[in-house]
Amino acid sequence: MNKLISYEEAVKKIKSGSRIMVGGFGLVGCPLGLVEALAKANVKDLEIISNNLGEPGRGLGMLVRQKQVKKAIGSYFTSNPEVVQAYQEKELEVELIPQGTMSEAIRAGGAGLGGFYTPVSVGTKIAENKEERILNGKKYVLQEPIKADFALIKAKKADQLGNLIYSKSARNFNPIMATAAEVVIAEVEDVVEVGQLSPEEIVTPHLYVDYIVVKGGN
Amino acid sequence: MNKLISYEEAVKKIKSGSRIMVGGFGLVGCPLGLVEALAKANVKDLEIISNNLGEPGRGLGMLVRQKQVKKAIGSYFTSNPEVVQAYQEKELEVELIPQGTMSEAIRAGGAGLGGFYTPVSVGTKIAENKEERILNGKKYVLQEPIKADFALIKAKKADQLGNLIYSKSARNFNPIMATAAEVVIAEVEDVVEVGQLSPEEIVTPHLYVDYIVVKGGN
Amino acid sequence: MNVKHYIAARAAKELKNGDIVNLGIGIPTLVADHIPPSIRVFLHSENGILGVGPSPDQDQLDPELVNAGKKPVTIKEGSSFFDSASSFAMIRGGHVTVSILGVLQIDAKGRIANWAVPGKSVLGVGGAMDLLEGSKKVIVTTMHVTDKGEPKLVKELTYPMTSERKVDLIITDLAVFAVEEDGLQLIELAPGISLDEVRQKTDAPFRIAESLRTNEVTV
Amino acid sequence: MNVKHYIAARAAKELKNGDIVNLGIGIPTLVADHIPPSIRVFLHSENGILGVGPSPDQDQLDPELVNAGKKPVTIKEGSSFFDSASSFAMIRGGHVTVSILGVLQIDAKGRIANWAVPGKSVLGVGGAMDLLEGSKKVIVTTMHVTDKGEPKLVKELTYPMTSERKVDLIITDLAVFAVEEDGLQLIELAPGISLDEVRQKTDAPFRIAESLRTNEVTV
Repeated sequence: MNKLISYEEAVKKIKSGSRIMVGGFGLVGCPLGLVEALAKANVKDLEIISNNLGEPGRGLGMLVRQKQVKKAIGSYFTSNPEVVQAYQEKELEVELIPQGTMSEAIRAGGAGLGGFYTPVSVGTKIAENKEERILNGKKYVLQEPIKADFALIKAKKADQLGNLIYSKSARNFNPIMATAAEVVIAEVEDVVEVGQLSPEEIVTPHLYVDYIVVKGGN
Repeated sequence: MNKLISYEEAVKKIKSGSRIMVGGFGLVGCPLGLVEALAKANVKDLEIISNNLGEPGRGLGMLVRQKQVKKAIGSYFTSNPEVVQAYQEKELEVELIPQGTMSEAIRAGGAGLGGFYTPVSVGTKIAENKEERILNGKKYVLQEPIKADFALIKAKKADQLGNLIYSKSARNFNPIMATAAEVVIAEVEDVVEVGQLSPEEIVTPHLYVDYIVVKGGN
Repeated sequence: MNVKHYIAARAAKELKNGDIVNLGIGIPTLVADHIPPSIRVFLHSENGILGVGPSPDQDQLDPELVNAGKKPVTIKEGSSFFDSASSFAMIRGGHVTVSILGVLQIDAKGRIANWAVPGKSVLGVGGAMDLLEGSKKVIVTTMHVTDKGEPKLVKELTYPMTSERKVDLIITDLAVFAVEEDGLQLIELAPGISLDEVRQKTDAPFRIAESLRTNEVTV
Repeated sequence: MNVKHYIAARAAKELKNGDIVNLGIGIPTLVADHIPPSIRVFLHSENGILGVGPSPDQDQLDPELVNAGKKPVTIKEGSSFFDSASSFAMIRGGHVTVSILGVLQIDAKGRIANWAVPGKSVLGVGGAMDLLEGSKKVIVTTMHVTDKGEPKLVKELTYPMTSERKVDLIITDLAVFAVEEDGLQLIELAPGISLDEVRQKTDAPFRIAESLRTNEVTV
C-alpha cells in the first residue's frame, strides 16, 4: 500500500489517447512536475480536462506546443495564444464550459450522479446543444458528469496514506478532480507521517488518492 | 453586522408553518439548545427537514411529542417510536428519502441547481413517483433540490464573522444545511476573535451564516 | 460456536489490504473483530468518518464520535471527518471498495430487501440504498433462516426491494453463495453443515459449484 | 479626473455593510480602492477565496495566492479558502450579494454580452455566465462607448449574450441607468455631462427618470 512513486513511474502509467484531468487555475495549483514529465514522455492524442491550458510553453502549454493534446475541455483558453492558434489550424479540438458548470460536472462525476440541471448558460451559444428544461418555473440546462482516466493534481502535503491538504488559492480544482478519475496521482511538497494531519483539516481523504509524487523528487 | 443573538431572539424569527432544516445525525450534531427553545415557543405546523426526528422526548422528539411538527422530511424515523405513532395517527406527514439523496438534494438546494439524476432508489418503492431516465446506458431518477426557510445548525466554534468549524462526526448535515436556507442560525460551543480560525480549516465560510447563538448562553 | 461470529469471520476473509469498507448494523459490525492482522483496511462510516477504530472504553466515550449505528466509536491514525453529502458522494461514486450489509430477504437473482417490512409503516431507509447502489462489492451476511425458521433466500422478494443492483456474495451460518449472471451458486458449506440441510432451508433455486467445499473458518 | 476611477467610485456607492462582493477584471477591480471606510465588505474571488485583501508589495508576493484575474492578492483576517465547485456553488446558489462586471455590450432590456467577440475563436468563458446568473445584484461598469467611439448600449446585442438574466445597474463614464421591467431608465448624469451627449452616444432606447440628476461623485 505504499503510494509513493517517482515522476517517471507516474508518467509510465499514462498511455497515448488517455483522458486526463489536470488541476490548477492557470499555473497556480497545477502539478507542474507531473506535466513536465508528461511533456518528456512519448504520449500524444491526449484529452485534457483543465480550466486552462497553461501559458505559452509553460505548464500545460508545453503539451500544446509539442502537439500532444488532441482535445481540451475547460473554461478559459484565451490566456494562451498558442491554444488559439492550434485551434484555428484544427490541430486541437476545444470544448468550452462555464467554469462553475465544469467544476460541478467534475464533482458530479466523482459523486456518481448521472447529470444535473444548472441555470447557467441557458439561452446562450454555449447551451445550443444542451437539453433545456423548465423546473419549478425556471429554465435550466442538463449537464453530464465529467470523468477521466487519470487526474494529476497538486497538494501541499500528503501523509503516507495519501490524505491531502492544499495551500491557499492553489486548492481550486484539485480536490474535485481527485474524486473523478480512475487513477489519481498527487504531486505534493511534502509527505508526513500518518497522524500528522488533523482529521478535521484533511480536505481529500486518502481513499481518493492512488499515487503520490514528491515535488522535485525522483 | 453583529451576528450574536440569544436563543430567545433566534426563536422569535421562526413563525408557525416554517420549513426548517435541523442538523444532526440523531442527537449528534443537533443544535439541541435551539430545538429546546423552539419547543418552548408557541410555534406549530412546522415542516422539519432532518435525517431523524430525535428520540422520544429528546431533541426533535420534543417537537413531535408536543405536536409542533406537521411534516418531516428525512431518511430514518423508526428510531423514534413516537414518530411512528404520530404517523399512524395521521398527525404527522412523512417524506422518506435515502440518506445520500437527501444530503445531495440539500447541497443542490444551496448550490442553485434545478435537480440531479441519481442511480439510488431506481426501481424501488421510494422511486415510485419519481421521473426515471436512462443516461449513458444507466438508469437514474430525478431528485429535486431541497431548500428551507431556516437552518438550525450546530458547530464547534464560530469566529465573530460567522466562519464555522465542526467537531468529529457532529459535522454530518450541518455544513450543507448552512448553504440551503434563507436564514441560517448556528449554535456553537465557542465564539473566537476574527483571525483565530485558519483560512484553510474553515468548513463553513461566514457568508452562509446569519446568526450565532452560544450554547448554554442567554 | 457463536454462529454470528462465524459469519463475520467468513466475511472478513473477503477483505484485502487497503480496502475501504463500510459495515452495516448487526452481524456486519462484528466483521471488524475478525480482520486478519496481516492486512490493513479502512472503515468508512456514512455519517462522515473514514478510519473508524474499535469501540471505546467507558471512560473514553466521546459524544461527538459515533458510527452510522449511532454507537460510540474511536478513530485510528490517518482518519478524517467530512459532511454527509461528501460521505455519500464517496459511496455513490464507487470509492467504497466493499460494503457488508445485513438483509431481510435475498431473491433468486441476488437482489435484496433490507429496509422495510410489509404491513409496517415504512419510515426508515437510511443509507441502505446508497450503499448497495454505490459500493464496488457488496457482501451480505445473515442467518440462513428467520427467527421463525422461514428461509431468507427466496424465489421472489415479498419485502420491498432495496436496489435493482445484485449483491456479490451471500454468507450465512449454513453456506456461502456467489451471485452469478444466471443466479445463485452454492460455493461453500459451513463446517458440519450438509448439502441437504441447505437445500431444505433455501427457497430460492441455486446451482451447486463443482468446487463446492466445506470451509474451515473457525471462531 | 480619471474616468475609470470615477466609474469605480460610483459603483462603490452601491455597496452596503456586510456585502459579499465579486469584482470582475478591469474597471470592477478598481472598485476595491473606493469602498468607504465606514462599511465592511467581503471580496469573493471565484478561484476559491472569501476575504481578498489589497495587492501585495513586491516582497510579499505569494505564488499560491492569486485572484480570478490571476493577479497576486493578499487576504484579510477572517478569510477562507475553498475548492472551485464550492466556490461556484456559492455563486450559483445566490450567496454572493453583488457582482460588478465589465461588459462589451448591453441591450435595451439590460442583458449583456461580455465573453466573446464575433469573428474571433470563442475559447474563453470563465466564470462570467455563473456570476451573472447567480449573483443577487449585478452592476456593470463600463466606458459608455468603445475605443472606436461606438455605443456600447445597443438596441440588440451583436455579440454573443452572456445570460438571459438582466443586470440591475449600468454605470458608465457618462451616466447611470437602472434596469427596469420595461427597459433602461437614465437616473444620473456624470458631473459635467449633458443629457444630449448621453442621447447621442446611446443606441439603446431609454426612459429618463423624473428624478434625473447629476451625481456628485468625485475622485
